[in-house]
Amino acid sequence: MGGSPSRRASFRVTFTQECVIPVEHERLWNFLMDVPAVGRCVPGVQTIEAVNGSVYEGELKVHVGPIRLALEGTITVEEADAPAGRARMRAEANDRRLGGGIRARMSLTLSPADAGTRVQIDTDLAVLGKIGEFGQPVIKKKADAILDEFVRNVRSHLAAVTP
Amino acid sequence: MAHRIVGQRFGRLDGADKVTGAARYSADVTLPGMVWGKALRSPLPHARIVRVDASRARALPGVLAVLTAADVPDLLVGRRMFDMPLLARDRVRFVGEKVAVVAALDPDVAEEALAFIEVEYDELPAVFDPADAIQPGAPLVHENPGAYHGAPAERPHANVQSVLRFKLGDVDAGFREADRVFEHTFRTQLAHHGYIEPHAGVIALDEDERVQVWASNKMPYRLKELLSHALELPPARIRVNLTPIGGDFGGKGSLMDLPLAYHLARVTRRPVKMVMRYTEELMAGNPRHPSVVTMRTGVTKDGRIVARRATALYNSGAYAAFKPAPSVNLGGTSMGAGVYRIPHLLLEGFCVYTNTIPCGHARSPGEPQMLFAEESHMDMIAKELGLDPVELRRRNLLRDGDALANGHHLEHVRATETLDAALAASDWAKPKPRGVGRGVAMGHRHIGVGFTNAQVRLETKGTVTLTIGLPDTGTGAHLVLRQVVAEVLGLSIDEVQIELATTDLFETDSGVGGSRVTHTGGRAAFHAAEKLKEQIHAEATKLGTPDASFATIAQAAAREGRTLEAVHFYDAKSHAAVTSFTAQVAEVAVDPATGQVTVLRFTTAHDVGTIINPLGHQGQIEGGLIQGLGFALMEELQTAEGRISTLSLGDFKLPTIRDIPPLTTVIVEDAVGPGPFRAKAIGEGSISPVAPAIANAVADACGVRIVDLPITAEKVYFALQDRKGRS
Amino acid sequence: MIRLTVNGQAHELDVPSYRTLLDCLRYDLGLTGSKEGCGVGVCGACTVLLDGKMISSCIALAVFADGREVTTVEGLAEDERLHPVQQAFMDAGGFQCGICTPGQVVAAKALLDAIPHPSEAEIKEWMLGNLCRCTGYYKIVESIQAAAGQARA
Amino acid sequence: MIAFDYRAPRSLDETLAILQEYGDEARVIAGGTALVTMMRQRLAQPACVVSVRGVAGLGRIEATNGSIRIGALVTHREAECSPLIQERLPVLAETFRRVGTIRIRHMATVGGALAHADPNQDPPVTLMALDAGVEVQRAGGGRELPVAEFFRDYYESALEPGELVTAVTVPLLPAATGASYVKFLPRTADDYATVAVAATVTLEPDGEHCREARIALGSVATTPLRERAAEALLSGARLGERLLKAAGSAAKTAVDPLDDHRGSAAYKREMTAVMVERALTQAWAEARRAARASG
Repeated sequence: MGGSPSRRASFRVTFTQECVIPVEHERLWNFLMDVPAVGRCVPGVQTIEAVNGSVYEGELKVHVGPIRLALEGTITVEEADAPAGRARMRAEANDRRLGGGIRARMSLTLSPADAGTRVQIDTDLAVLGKIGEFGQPVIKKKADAILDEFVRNVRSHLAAVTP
Repeated sequence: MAHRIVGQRFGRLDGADKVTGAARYSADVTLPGMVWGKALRSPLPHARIVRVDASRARALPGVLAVLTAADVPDLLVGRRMFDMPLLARDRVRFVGEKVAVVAALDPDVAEEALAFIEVEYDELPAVFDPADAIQPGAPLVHENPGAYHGAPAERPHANVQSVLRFKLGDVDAGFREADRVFEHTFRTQLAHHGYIEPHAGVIALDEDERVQVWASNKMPYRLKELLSHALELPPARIRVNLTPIGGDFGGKGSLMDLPLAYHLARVTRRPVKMVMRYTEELMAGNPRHPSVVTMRTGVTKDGRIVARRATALYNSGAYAAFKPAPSVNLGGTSMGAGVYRIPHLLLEGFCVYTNTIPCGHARSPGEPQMLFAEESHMDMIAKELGLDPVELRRRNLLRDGDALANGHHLEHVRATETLDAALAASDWAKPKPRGVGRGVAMGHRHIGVGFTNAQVRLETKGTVTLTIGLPDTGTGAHLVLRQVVAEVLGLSIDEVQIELATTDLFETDSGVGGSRVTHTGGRAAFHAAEKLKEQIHAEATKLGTPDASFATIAQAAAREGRTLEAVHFYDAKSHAAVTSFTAQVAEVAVDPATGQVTVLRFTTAHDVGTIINPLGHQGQIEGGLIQGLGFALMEELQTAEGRISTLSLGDFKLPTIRDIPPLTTVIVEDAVGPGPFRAKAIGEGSISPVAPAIANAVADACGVRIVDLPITAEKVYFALQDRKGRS
Repeated sequence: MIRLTVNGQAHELDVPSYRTLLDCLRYDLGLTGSKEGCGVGVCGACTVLLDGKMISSCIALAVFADGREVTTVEGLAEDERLHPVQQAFMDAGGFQCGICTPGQVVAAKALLDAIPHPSEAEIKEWMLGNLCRCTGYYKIVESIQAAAGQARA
Repeated sequence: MIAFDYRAPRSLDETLAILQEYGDEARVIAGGTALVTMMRQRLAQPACVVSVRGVAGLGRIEATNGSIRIGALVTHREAECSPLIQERLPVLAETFRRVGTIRIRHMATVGGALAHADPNQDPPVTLMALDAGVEVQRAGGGRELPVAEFFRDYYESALEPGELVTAVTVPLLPAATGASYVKFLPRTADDYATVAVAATVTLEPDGEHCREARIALGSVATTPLRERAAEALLSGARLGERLLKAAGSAAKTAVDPLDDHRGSAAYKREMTAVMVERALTQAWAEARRAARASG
């Protein structure tokens, strides 16, 4: 039977990003749980503020050529298991002008590595409504790029504050 | 019998309005004060609606009304099984389901307003694949579908809408008689009809509070009934005005947005127009069901089929509402038997609920799916048996007196003649170059049944007006009916005019669909014309001038205040004992470097009755065939997790004028149909065997068997690579 | 305020910036012959001639046509006499449902204006952008060939 | 669509002034096929749309020393039918002919196709293989950059807010050079390419060795790509079927296609190899013909 494994364009994008940050587990964990600080490592984030202990509100702007997204929404920390180094978050954001938005589930896993701590970020992103209807391949590529830059920013941020 | 008018090649005499742009389709109807309706659709496949806040949308300048489920009656609609709310109430069940509707002064403002409606959803587990949906513990799309009005009784799982079963003999015993048993599984894709006119409707409340309807709907009388239920109004308060329909192919028989247009009209006190964007058509029209078909066949050593079991799982999507058949299933399931005499047969079709787009009827519903499986399976069996695929078919073709899967015994069977005609015209036996293959496939299609009223009236100028409640979906049916009346009354075609009745005139009519119009409309017109002819004779006799002109006769009657007219109600309840066979041969080239399939030539042979208009008849064959070609090679609504991503005709590709192969048509005339002058049907005859003919030709050309449609270059390429890897 | 000449008749109109040429023709001027199918310039049901050249009016802004000449399907027939292309589409079965036909006949007219006796390949290249779901195109090719013959005669 | 300011300047200076005033909020419209489609889909919602259609002086096709200069407002159809382009750069005329449908080619402009930066467009691929330059103007100045450096990302070019593409300059082919454009369309004749390749091959005087080859790819990444690794394989080498095949294989490792309705990334990668080989084969045959004609 014919057909290649990933023939179809998906609305759901899953990524896994992995890197080793040269800091010990606890410092990295504490940094990563400071959602506003981490949020500022995401390119295009305009604002991010705590609503309560586990819910944050913010705005993200993304440009793809003439397409301008202004995504307003929330990030909810659903699980934060410090000893295990495992956290789960949910992000939901909408663009009111375009009609549509994104939903993402992210899970963070820290594990020991030779030169510091290994971070694995698994993201499951769904693009909905008008944005999802037309800009699919574009948005997908963009999300990948944003996540790449985010990991770079986290690294350089931690490198900068590492003594 | 020689005819004067029947059998003559008439151009589209009724088409001046269509070539000048004067024809008013539903979307062209414009009324004073009219406003525009637009729907907000769910972005999620399955979710609880937590909250809807339309206040910001309502406050926008130019917005006249925003309705949510709270503002419309809590009732369910459907064509046969009533399971669909007017607007999603507590939960959404597919991406594209309507959640709210806006009326505004212009369509752009209405669309703008949609972005201001806030809906909070709580996502629920969803199921997208019919095989997953019928597992124990699968998420339920509806809690208790058996309770819906029109729901069939048999329900092996709560996610099963309906089961359709055809049985002959004893299938288990049959398999025991077999020397060899073969089983293969096939898949067909989700595909939109591709009509160029999106669903459109205008609703206005007139001064008598009657609901005036203009809609792209091919069954005006059924529409009136369905609207009466949906709007909770007596039928007499509803009038459907017939408009031309910009392509149907099975897709234009539902209520679609009309109840919402009505509620917007009721609230705004203005006529409301709702026209779907093509994106909405592709996201939430009522496309052809995707299928997974498993074929199992028992054969004797000498290539006789003794038993067959075919099981189809149809992904019906979130609602059954779009299916019109009493079975709430697809009649094409019966095509699991193909064109063969099979003594022991069990064919089953399961329509399954999933959180995807609700599917409906499309040109020969279920048949392209079933025949792709069945006719590919035949070639695969022939290959295994070392038999020529034509020879395997010949040994099993239906003959006079054989029963179809539905138990009907056939007369005037022309299966072998039709096959022979296709083979001869396609140069089947001629040698072919490397990389070129030929494939054959066959099918048959019934002549539809239903009921139609026709009224004929003699005008004082001596012409005749035929009044009918059937819209013309583009098939040229109105011209056929004029030909029938002209033939009976000895008039020229120009002396017969057609007039479209609103739904006020007749009691009922089964409308367009299922290859019935030439038969039912034709017979109604034929008998009405016969009655009028008698009246005219009687009138002439009364006048004492048997050869008086029609004008003289009509004028004489008019002087006495009488009009000569006749009505006939024709009602065909069961199918005639004849069918129409099709045999097709595809000749293709496969590019081994890319997998690209090029159809070099195509031959289609049809066993037909009396042809009333050869031009229109040929047009049906050609149009259906190219739809079959698109289905075979390219058309696919690609989905992932219930979301369709091919949301424009830039991505969901239909064949263009440069994608059509050289075509040879062969007509095998037989002249024993139940239609007027022994006509049969043709509208659904050419579409279904195209895909298996091409699949069989691809296998012949390069040795790879594609079992899932469409046959894309990519699938053929990777299949070729797999084969290379294995050898 | 924009000025449009449509089928030889001058109009002055006040339209919002976002109005497409197609919506302007259909709703501001009542010329509903041109249809909206796909809405993204693919299907050709909205084909009109702008300064003699065929375009997709569904993806053209009305303001964009300011000061220009538009020909729609309503402008092809002269008085009561159908354009040869229109007559040929009727005679040769070049349409069924008719929804794509206004675009087809406008495109075919432009073709015969540019190439009075087109080859089959030229017809198919020119008409590539006009989708038809009813006819399978065979009779459209025949219609245009017939119209070209008629023009020759 | 939602309301926006609409401006229709008549001169280049006026246009540039408006673009400077609105900056990022302005979108230039020439033919409108791309922008209006995006606006109708509500994906693009610019505050100001500047129609440059009436701007004088941007619609010319002219021969300059050793190249053809095509004004930004020249439509695809005009470029396709231009006797100058047909005669001097037939591959470019052919490329424009392969764009969508005649209706779209009547509307879409040469400048617009570049500024839109859609990696699925045809003309940028051939312009890249022909080493064309893009002329860009802004209030108070201008610049020219190679097409190969013009595209940055999906729908994103090197254009800064306030800048306008005014022309593209395409060098004529050197002696003994052939060029080709191959558009792989496995679905319908009016589709975007699954893979597109433009190639040039310049032969040494011996007629057998390749002096220079240029390869550009479309629909296989977020931008059109110049495929230099495969070019390097050919440069200086004696041409033959196996070498062209090797160049195709080299190209397929360089691409990063998206899964979409025209094929999976895996399939597009495979087809890159096939189409590069086919484009080079054609260009080589053309080059031999050109060498024979001039020699």
